[in-house]
Amino acid sequence: MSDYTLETEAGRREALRRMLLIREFDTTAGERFNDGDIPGFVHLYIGEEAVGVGTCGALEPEDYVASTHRGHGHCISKGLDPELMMAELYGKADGYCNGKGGSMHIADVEAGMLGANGIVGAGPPLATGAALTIDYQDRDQVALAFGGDGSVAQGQVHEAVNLAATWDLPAIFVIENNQYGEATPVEKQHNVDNLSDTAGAYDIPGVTVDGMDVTAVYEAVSEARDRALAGDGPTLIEAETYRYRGHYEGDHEPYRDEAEIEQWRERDAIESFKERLIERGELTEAEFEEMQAEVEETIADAVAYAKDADLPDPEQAYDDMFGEPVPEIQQFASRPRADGGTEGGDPT
Amino acid sequence: MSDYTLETEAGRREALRRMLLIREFDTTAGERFNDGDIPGFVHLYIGEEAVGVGTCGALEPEDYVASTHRGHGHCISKGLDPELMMAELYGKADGYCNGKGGSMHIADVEAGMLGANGIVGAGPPLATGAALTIDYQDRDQVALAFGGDGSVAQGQVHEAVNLAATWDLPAIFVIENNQYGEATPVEKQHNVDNLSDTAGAYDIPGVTVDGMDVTAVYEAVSEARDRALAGDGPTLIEAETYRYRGHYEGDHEPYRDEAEIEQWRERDAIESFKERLIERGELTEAEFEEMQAEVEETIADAVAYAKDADLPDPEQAYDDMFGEPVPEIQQFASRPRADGGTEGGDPT
Amino acid sequence: MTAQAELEADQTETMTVREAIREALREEMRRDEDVYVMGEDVGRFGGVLEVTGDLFEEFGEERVRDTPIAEAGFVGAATGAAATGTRPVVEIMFSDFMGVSMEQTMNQMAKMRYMFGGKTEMPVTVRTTEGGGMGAASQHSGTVHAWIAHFPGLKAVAPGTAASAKGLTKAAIRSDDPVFIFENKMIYEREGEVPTDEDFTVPLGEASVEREGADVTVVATQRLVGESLDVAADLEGDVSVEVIDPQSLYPLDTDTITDSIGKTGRLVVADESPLSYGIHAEVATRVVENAFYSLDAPIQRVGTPDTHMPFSPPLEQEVLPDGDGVRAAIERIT
Amino acid sequence: MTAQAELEADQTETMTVREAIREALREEMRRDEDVYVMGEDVGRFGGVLEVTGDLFEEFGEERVRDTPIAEAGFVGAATGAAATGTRPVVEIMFSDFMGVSMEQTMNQMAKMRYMFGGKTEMPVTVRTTEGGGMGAASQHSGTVHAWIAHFPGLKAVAPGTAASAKGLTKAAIRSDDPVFIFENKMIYEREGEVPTDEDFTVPLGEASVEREGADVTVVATQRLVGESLDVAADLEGDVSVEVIDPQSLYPLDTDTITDSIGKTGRLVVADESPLSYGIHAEVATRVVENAFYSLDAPIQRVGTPDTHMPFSPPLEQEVLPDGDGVRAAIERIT
Ligand SMILES: Cc1ncc(C[n+]2csc(CCOP(=O)(O)OP(=O)(O)O)c2C)c(N)n1
Ligand SMILES: Cc1ncc(C[n+]2csc(CCOP(=O)(O)OP(=O)(O)O)c2C)c(N)n1
Ligand SMILES: [Mg+2]
Ligand SMILES: [Mg+2]
Repeated sequence: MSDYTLETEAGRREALRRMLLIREFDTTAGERFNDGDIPGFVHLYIGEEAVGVGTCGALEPEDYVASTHRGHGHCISKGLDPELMMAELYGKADGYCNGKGGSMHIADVEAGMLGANGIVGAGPPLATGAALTIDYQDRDQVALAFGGDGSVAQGQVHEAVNLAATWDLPAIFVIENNQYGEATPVEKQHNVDNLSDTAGAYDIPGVTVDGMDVTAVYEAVSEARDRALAGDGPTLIEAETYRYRGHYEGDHEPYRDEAEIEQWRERDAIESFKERLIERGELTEAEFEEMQAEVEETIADAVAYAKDADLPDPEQAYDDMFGEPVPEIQQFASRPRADGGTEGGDPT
Repeated sequence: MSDYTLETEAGRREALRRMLLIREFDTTAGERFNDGDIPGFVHLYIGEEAVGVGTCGALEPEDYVASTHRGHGHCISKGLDPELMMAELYGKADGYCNGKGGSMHIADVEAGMLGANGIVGAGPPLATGAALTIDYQDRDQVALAFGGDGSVAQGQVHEAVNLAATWDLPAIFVIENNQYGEATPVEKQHNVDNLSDTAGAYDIPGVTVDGMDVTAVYEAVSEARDRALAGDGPTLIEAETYRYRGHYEGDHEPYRDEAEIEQWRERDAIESFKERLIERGELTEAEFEEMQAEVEETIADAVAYAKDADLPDPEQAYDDMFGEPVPEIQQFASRPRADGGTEGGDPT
Repeated sequence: MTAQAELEADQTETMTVREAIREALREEMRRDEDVYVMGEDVGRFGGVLEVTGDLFEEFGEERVRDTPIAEAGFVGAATGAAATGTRPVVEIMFSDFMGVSMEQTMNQMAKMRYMFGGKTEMPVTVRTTEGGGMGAASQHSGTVHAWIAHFPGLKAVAPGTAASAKGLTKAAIRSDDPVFIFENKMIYEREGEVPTDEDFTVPLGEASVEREGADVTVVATQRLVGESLDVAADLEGDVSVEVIDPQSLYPLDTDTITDSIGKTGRLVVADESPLSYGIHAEVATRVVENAFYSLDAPIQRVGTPDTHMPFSPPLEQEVLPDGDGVRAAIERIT
Repeated sequence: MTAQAELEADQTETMTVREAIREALREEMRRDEDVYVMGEDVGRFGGVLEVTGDLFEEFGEERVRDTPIAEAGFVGAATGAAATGTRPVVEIMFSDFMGVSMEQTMNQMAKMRYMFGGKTEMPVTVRTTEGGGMGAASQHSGTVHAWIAHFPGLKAVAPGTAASAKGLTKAAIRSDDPVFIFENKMIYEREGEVPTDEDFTVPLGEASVEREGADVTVVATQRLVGESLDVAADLEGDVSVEVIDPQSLYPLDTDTITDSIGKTGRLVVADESPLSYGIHAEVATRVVENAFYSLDAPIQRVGTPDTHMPFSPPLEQEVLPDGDGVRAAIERIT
C-alpha cells in the first residue's frame, strides 16, 4: 500500500499536507538561497505541487521515480525526509548525497528515488532501465519518469519511450507542462497542441490532464500503473501546470507578465483541493491552519537541522567515485594537507 | 526544372532508366565486392529503386538530399555520375571523395548531395540544417533526408524533425521502410503500425506510400515539396519497400526466408513500372531491352574506369582535415617516406 | 615596437570577458550577414550566463535564434547549415550537455570535410561554458575540452583573458573549420584590455606569453591564467615565473612553449581538466619530445584529481585547481 | 612458480579473442542470473562482428536482447537497470556510435554514484569495437578510448590478447563500476592461450609484461601488442625489447611501466588513438613524473597522426600505426 492514496479520507489529507510541505519547503529554500545560505542553483516547484503529489499518491513505495532538475516536489511526494533534503541543499555531510549532489541531484535509490537530474530528458532512459530490471526480475513494481515540457524535444526521451513501448515495460512517463522551458514558451519548442499527442508515435495511451488538480493526476497515474502492471506497457501523461517562480531563483522573467501568473494562481492546486476537502466535510479551516502550522514547523526544523549539520571534510571529495577505488584518486585522498588542502591536483 | 519528372513521358522513361541504372550499379558493386575488388562494406539498394527515383524525380537539381549508408540509389537518383561513384567504391583518387569516403560517404555538396552517411539517423539533422540555410537565405529550395525504418528509433531524428516542424522549415523526411534494420524486423524496433504515425508527434502530415510504386512516391514527395516551398513546413513520408539482398554483402540472413523475398519480388518496382509504361504505349519491349543494354554498358564502363583509375598517393591521407592545415598533421605529410610511409605516427 | 604597432596597441578598451565575447559576436554579425547565433534562450532572454545579452535587440530572432532543448538537433542542424552556405555560431549552455550532441560533433561536423575528400567547408563555431566554482555540482561544472582537443577534425580554443576571448571568438567565426570555444564561467567578469580594431583576431594555434620569466614556465589555461599571473606577481623577486596561455588547445603552439622551456628548464601545466589523459599530459609530452635535454626538473601537473565536481563548497574547493596549487607546484621545483 | 600455480597455468585452451570474449560472457551469464547482454542484433543474428555468436541459443531473447537502433536509449536504460539491481552488458556495435549515447555515459553512468554520495552501484559493462584496417572508413574505424579513459567515473580496458580479452571481460562484468571494453576489430581472429579456470580474471588496473627485455620498453595496446611482440622477436639479438600491455587504460598501472623504464631507460608508446591528447601522452607523462631520471632517450609515440581513418587502402595503411612504426621508433632510440 502507498503511504497515501486519494481514495481514502486520510490519504487525501496526507496529499494536501504533502502539497503544503512542498510549497513550504520550496518557499523556504528560495529564501535561504536568496540569503546566500544555499549555494549553487535552485529550481522551485511552487505551483506544480499537484503533479508530484497526485503522481506519487498513485504509486507504491517500492516503485521507482526518476526526477528532474526541479525535483524537490518529487522527492517530498515520494516520501523523502525534508531534513535530509534541506541538509543536502546546504551541502552538509549528512544530506541525502553527503553534500556531493545538492538540489539538482537528491537521490535515495533504496527509497525508489533515482535522483533529481541536471540533464533535461535524462530521467526517461533511467526509468526505462528500472522498468527493465523490474521486468527482468519479474518484480511487481513500476518505474516512472518525470520530465518537463522542454524535455519532450530531447532525443533520449524519444528513444526511452520507444524502447519501453516496444518492450511493453512497466513504465510511466509524466510530462509536467508548466508552459515554459526556461524562458521559451512551449509553442516555440514543439509543434503539437498537446504534448500527449507524442504518445501516438509509440502507439501508447497519451492523456492530458489538469495538473492543477491533484485528483486528476492521481487518477491518470493510477490507471497507467494498472496498465503497466498488467503487462500492457507504458503510458504518457501530460499534466498542465505552471511554476509561480522564475525558472531558477534569480530569473528576471522577461518572458511573461504578472497577469499570466495571476491567472494560474487562481487555479491554485492547494487552494482548490483544500476547498474541495472542506466542501466534502473532510477538513475544517481550523484543521487546515493546524496542518499549515505543522508543516511550517517541519520545514523550520529542517532548516535548523541543515544549518547545524556539519560540512563534509575536504577529503570526502575523493570518496564514492568508484566501488573499487583507483590509485589515481587515492593518492590525493591520502596526501598531507597542511596547506588547507585546496591546492588542486598533482600526482607526483 | 528537374532533369526528370514523372509528369512527362520522357521523364517517366528517364525514371525507369535510373531505376535500371541503380539495379545494375548495385548488382555489379555486389559482384565486385564479392570478388574482393571493392574494399570495406557495401549496402545495396536493390529492390528499393522506386523510392530513390520517385523521390528525386520530384526534386529540383538545387534541392539538397541527405542520404544513408544505403546511398548508391539516392546518388544515382540525384544524378551523380556512376563512374565517379564506382571509382569511389574502388577507393580511387578521382572518386567523389578522392577515395577517402568509399561507399558509405559518397557526397557531392555542389550537386546537392550532402552525403551517404554511416550513422543511422544522421541525415535528418543535416537536412534540417540545409533547410535552415535555405530559409535564412530566402532561397527557393528544399532539403530532404532519407532514413531507414531503423532510424526512426534514433533520438537525433526526433530532434531534427521537431526542429524543422517547429520552425516551419522547407524539409522533407522520407523513411524507407524496408522491413528490417539489419536483422531486426520493424515490429521489434517500433510499437506503431505505420512509421508515418510518428508525424503526429510533430503535427506535420505523415503518409505511408507504396515504395514499390515509383509514381506513388513521386506524388507524395511532390506534394511535400509544394508544401515546404509554400512555407508550410515539413512532411514525413514512409515508403514501404524491401531489400532483395542482405543488409550488407556477406549477411547470412537467418532472419527471413526465400518465400518472403519472393513475395516482394512479385511487386518488383522496375518490372511493374515497365509494364505500366508498355501498357500506356510509352515503351516497347524492344526499347526496354535497348535501355537495359545501355545501362549495362554504362556500368561496365564505370567499372572499367574505376579499375583503371589511380589509387591516391599515401600523402593524400593528410589532406582535407582542415581548411587551414595544422602543424600536428603537416609534420606527417612532409616527412620522408623511404620506408613506404606506413610506419604510423611519430611527431618528434 | 614600431610606431604604428604602438599606436594600435594603444587602441584598446577595458572590458570583461563576457563583454569581449559579446562584442566579437556583434562585430562578426555586422561584418557578415551569414553569421548567426543559436542556442537555448540566447535571444530575448540574453543567455543564461548573459553572454549574448542584447544581441537580440540589434539582430532579431532570425539571427539570435532560440532553440528547443535539443542539442543533437541544433548542433546537427548547424553542421548541415554550415555545409550549405551559412556560418552558425551555436551556444551549448553548459559543456556537460555536449554529450547530447556528441554524435553530430564527432561523426558529422568533424568528419564531413575529410570523408568527402574536401568537398565541403565546415564554418561552424560552438561556444560553451566550463568549470567548477559556483556550486553547480557535477552535471554543470565539467571541463571537457580535452575531448575536443583530442578528436581529429575539430579545433579547440579556451580563452584566459578578455583580449583572447574576443580575438579567439572572431578567429573562430572567420574560420572555415569547426572551432569549439571553451569559456570558463568563473572569469566572465574578469576585466582586461581589448584591442578595438575590428580586424583584431587571435590566430588559431598561437600561444601568448602573458608574462616573461626566467626560472619556471607555467602553461595555464582559462581561469588559471589569471590565478597564475597573480602567483607570479606574488613570487616576484623570489622566483621569476613565465606564464603562457596556449589560447588554442588544438592546434597547440608547441614552439612557444618549448622555447620557453629552453629558457627556464622547468614546467608546470595548470588546467582544470581531470588530470589523467588531460591537457597537461599533451603539453608535457610535447615538451619532453622537443626540449628533452632542456628540462631540469620533473614536470608538474595541476588539475582536477580525476573526480567530478562535487556540490558542497569545501568539497568543490578541495578538487578545484587554483593559484595555491600552482604556487605549490612552482615551489616543488624551484 | 609453485607446483599449484604451474598446474593452473597449464590449464589453458587455445582460442581466438572473439571466442575468449564470448566464453567470458557465457561463464558470467551462467554464474549470475542478473547478467544479461543487449545491443543491436546481438541475438539470433549473433552480432555483426559475431562476438555474441550462439549465446542466444543458450540464454534466449530475454538475456541476449536485441535492441532498436537507439544507443542513447539502451545505454541509458542499462544505466537505470544497473542502478536498480541487474548487471547489463551492452554492446555498442562500433565505438564511433558512442557519441549517440555520450550524454547517458558522461552524466548518468559516470556520475550517479558520486553525485549520490555513494548511494548507488553501477555494475554496467559496455563492449564496443574500435580501429581501422578493414576499409570501413571514418565512421566505422575510430579509436576513441582516450575519451573514456579521461572521463572521471568510468573504467576503460583494451585487451591485446585472447587471455586478457577473457580476463578483462569477466573482471568488468563482476565489477560494481562502469567498465568500457574496447575491442580492436582486427584481432578477433588472433589466437592465444586462455586459462580455463572459471574464476580467472584480469584485475582492472594491472598491466601485463608480455615479453621481458632490457633495452627498450614498448607499451602497446590492442592490435599493437601482437605487432610489437612480432617486432621484438624479430629484433632479438639486436635489441632486447620489453613489451607491456597495460590492459587497463583507466586505472593505469603506472608501477609496472615505470619499473620497466627503470630497467630499460627507453620508452615507445604504441596505441591507435590519434596522437594529440591520446593515450601516449598520459603514459609518457607518468613515466616522466615517476622515472624522470631513468629516461635515457626521448620518448617515442606511435599512433594515428590526428586524421580520421580514410577509406582507400593505401591511405588507410598510411595513417594506421603498425609494427613498422614500432620498429622505426625503437630504432630511433636504440
Ligand atoms: C540537455 C540539457 N540541455 C539544457 C539544459 C539547461 N536547462 C536546464 S532546465 C532547462 C529548461 C527545462 O524546461 P522543462 O523541461 O520544461 O522543465 P521546467 O524547468 O519547466 O520544469 C534547460 C534548458 C539542461 N539542463 N540539459
Ligand atoms: C547510430 C548507429 N547505430 C548503429 C549502426 C549500425 N547499423 C548500420 S545500418 C543499420 C541498420 C539500419 O536499418 P535501417 O535504418 O532500417 O536502414 P536499412 O539498412 O534497412 O536501409 C545499423 C544498425 C549505425 N550505422 N549507426
Ligand atoms: Mg517547463
Ligand atoms: Mg530498414
